[in-house]
Amino acid sequence: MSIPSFIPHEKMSDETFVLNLGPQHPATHGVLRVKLTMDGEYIARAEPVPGYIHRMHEKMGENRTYAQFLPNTSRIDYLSAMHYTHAFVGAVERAARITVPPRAEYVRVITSELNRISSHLVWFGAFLLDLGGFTPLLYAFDDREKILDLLEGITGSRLTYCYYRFGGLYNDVDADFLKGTRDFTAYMRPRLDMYRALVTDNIILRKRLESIGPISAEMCRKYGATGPVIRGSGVAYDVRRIEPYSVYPEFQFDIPVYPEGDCMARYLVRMEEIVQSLRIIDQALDQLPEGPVMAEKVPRVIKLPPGDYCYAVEAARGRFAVRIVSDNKDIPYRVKLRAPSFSNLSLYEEASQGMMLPDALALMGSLDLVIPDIDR
Amino acid sequence: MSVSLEELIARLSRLCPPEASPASSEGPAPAESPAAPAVALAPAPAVTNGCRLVDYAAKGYHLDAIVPPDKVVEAARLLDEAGFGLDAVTGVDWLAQEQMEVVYDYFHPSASWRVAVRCRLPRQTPEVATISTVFPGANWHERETHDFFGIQFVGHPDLSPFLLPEDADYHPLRKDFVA
Amino acid sequence: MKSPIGEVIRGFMSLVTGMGVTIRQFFKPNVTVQYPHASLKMTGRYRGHIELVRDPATGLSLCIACKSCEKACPSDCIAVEGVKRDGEKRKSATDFKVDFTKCSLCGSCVEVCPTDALKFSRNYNLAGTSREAYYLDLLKRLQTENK
Amino acid sequence: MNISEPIRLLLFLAGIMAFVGFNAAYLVWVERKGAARFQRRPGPTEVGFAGLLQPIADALKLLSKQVIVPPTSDAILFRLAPVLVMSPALMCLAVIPFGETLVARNINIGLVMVFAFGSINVMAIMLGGWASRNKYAVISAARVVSQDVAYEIPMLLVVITLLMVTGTMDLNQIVRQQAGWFWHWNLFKLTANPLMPVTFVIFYICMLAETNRAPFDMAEAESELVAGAFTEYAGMGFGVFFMAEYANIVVGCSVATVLFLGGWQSPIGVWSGPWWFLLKMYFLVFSVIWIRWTFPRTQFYGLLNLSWKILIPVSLFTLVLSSIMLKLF
Repeated sequence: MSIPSFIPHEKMSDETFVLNLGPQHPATHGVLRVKLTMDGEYIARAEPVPGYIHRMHEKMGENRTYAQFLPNTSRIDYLSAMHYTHAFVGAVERAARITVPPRAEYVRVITSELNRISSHLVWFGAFLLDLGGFTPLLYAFDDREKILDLLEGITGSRLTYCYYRFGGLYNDVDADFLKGTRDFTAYMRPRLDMYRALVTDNIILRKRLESIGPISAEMCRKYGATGPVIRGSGVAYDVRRIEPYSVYPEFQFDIPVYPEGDCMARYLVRMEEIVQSLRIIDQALDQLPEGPVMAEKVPRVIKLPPGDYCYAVEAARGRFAVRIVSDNKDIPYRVKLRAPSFSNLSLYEEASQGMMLPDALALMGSLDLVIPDIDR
Repeated sequence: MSVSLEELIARLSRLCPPEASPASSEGPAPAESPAAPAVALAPAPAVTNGCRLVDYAAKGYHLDAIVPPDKVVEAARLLDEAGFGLDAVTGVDWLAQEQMEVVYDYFHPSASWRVAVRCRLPRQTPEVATISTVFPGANWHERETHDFFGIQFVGHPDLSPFLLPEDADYHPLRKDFVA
Repeated sequence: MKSPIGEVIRGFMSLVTGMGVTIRQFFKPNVTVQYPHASLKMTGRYRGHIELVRDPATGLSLCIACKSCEKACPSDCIAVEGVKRDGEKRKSATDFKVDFTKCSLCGSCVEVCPTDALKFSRNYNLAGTSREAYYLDLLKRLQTENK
Repeated sequence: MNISEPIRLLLFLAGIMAFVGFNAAYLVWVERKGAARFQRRPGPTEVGFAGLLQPIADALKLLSKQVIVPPTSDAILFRLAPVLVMSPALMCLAVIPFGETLVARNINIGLVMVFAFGSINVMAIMLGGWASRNKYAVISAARVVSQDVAYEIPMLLVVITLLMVTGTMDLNQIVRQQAGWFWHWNLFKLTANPLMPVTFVIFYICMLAETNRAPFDMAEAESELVAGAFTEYAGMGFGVFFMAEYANIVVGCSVATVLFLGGWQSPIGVWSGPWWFLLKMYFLVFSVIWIRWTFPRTQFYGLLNLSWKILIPVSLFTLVLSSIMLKLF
């Protein structure tokens, strides 16, 4: 007879108490509040209460021109700023029918994938921190720092890059960046082996993550959870494949899928995605064409034809979609930002029921939440 | 995909019988008219119910179904059976036309199909049935939409302010909202 | 393979492997830089707050007070005033103020500038005790730089 | 020596207090420096040479802070807990033989005394958590008690195994038995019990669990319970808990050194003395730090299952094996 890791709802006692996890709590990575109804250390109900850093980006979008809204997009999910800018820029390009020169598209892919790796590295460190392991965070930040240095070298910024422009890029990449990126992909692969020895194969971590927090593919679909969450549930849903954008069809890469649906599956998906991103970067560097990085005919003031336009990208946390409704003015009529963390967190209440507190926090960590992304 | 696309279009079309003019200019390819002069106060195309294929490369989704408000749940159930997942629920405030639009975005986890289901509500009494009975994930999206637009989702378990402060009684994404 | 004793031994070995990884790192050099004592080289494209470019010929600003930057700024933090002086073809700036408290360092102003009169400064270690310290008067900064 | 016994005892007690205080303060420094090295940072460098004055600066800061007693808490127990948490470490060290004659009070049941007092610090943490009347602290208090109960059993079973080998509870006697080269240590007495290294590993794991060190730091578990039982403590109240953690590590490592690693005996047969004791003990302390900065935290039920399903059966097995060996040879 061992102590159960899980108590079904029917077997809970009536003597519950309410525990406020957050808005300031080390495990919520920001200002997310989760109202927990607990039976001892088992969770009877977990009710996330977001909105503590709601900034109303969507209203800001209705008050400024397309170009002026561009910096906002990097600030929604600050860990994968490139992808968010890509989605907004893509939506405007789609509506205005701007063709982006190939070199710009390749550079977009390289920088997006670098950003994905850096985002996954932050998640890796922060997730281990949730599980009580400190040192991997520092190793991951060491690696991430190399990416940030590379991206700072071309964009001028370390986090909120705002590098893409309607029709191309802010500026061209230089030789230092290309060489640095090559060095980085060569450097990163042995580091992943080290992470495997230190973390992935570790018996404590495996015991903590395996068969903990199962999320079924059906649940992902009903809640709209995407990204590594749905891929950890056995569904090969990746926007880069299913709704190809930019020049992703040009590259060979696998979509890591693990059918178990537990925290370990989501962990392994992300670690494998780092490898695949490195693969894409290598291919893109090999194939990088010469040429301009800005489309020639981009109007100074962008006015989109009336109608609504969607553009979705695979951000580090899942599907990020922008829906622009235009009324033929130079400012959007409506900007809808579909944030992956929002949908990913929405299944938390159902998924965490009956779990123990540490496991529920492991589940929350495995969803890879960025709170500004939920609150927008 | 458990249902073929033609089947899906046929079923969705049954939910939204085209009203007055089925062969309106908006019908076949609404995206092909970027040069439409925007002189009218109401910039959006005139709304006619119906389910139509749109050009993905131009719009970013494949199927656009405009349904009457009472058919929203039915459409959700239909897409659920076809294996779609809920992407997002949001609103658009058409102030000039005195209407509120609710947009339901769906994605398919294994096929490259994006469906937008939308319905128009009168702006004075924006009420529509909740689809959180079909997609539990709609719960949060509808709460957010209620926050921002004041659209009432009938049957929704909890429409208290979500992203806005808990005592908020305003709806900031309405076009007549002044901070 | 799945015998419980084997599992315990394998688990124990995975712990020993992990400790081997960290002890190897223990004897490697530091990767951090002790900031106040040493600092990293700034990258060429670093986006600090904006600064007026000095015209090497005249020592004055290149700004023609066209207000493009003012219009492009998403945060509404630039205020430019200019006059057309006698004998000059173009306007020149008499007042160029940046409210750095609102600036989000997006760089739109530098991009739209038709005369390339704006540049990013390398100033990253900003600290101040009052809000007013960040209402920057760029023309005045240019003059002090000239001296 | 010609010093009378009471004065000698007082001197030793003062020495032990100084030793504990010094260790508690400087092990924090060692931990921070060690953690920094594992993470390839320099660690504290600013206060004094290589940050050596950092613990003093920290202590001054903590002392200058207000000791906040939450209004809803049980004020007496709340204040009592930090006092209680420190005392067992001092009591235990009184019987630990640092050298052949360097022991405050050599009693013939020293081992019993160590384990009797060793569990009190857990009670203190429980009291602190309970008296705080904070939900996180109460969860932590409940965790501490069940963790302690679970790990006390395999630890004592292992010690009984060892007692069968030594035949005495006199700690100095146990050390004397391990004289000579290092294969005379109890750790390597394979003729008495071939599973002796396993018993040491079990003892070590239990010691980690009893001192609430990572990967068994269920009581503090900062990413789950904020700071667990210490959540409501401010200023030196927290500081004492913090120091007690290190004092208890010193005690645990000392006991392990005495029982398994030959105490003050030299591993090469000559030059025995207290320096060997300190060397071995600090190596164990370092390994504790090393483990903390390598592994993630275990699950709470995983921790209990480890004890009840692996450690207790294995230690029972070693106990039986030991008694069979004793009977046969």
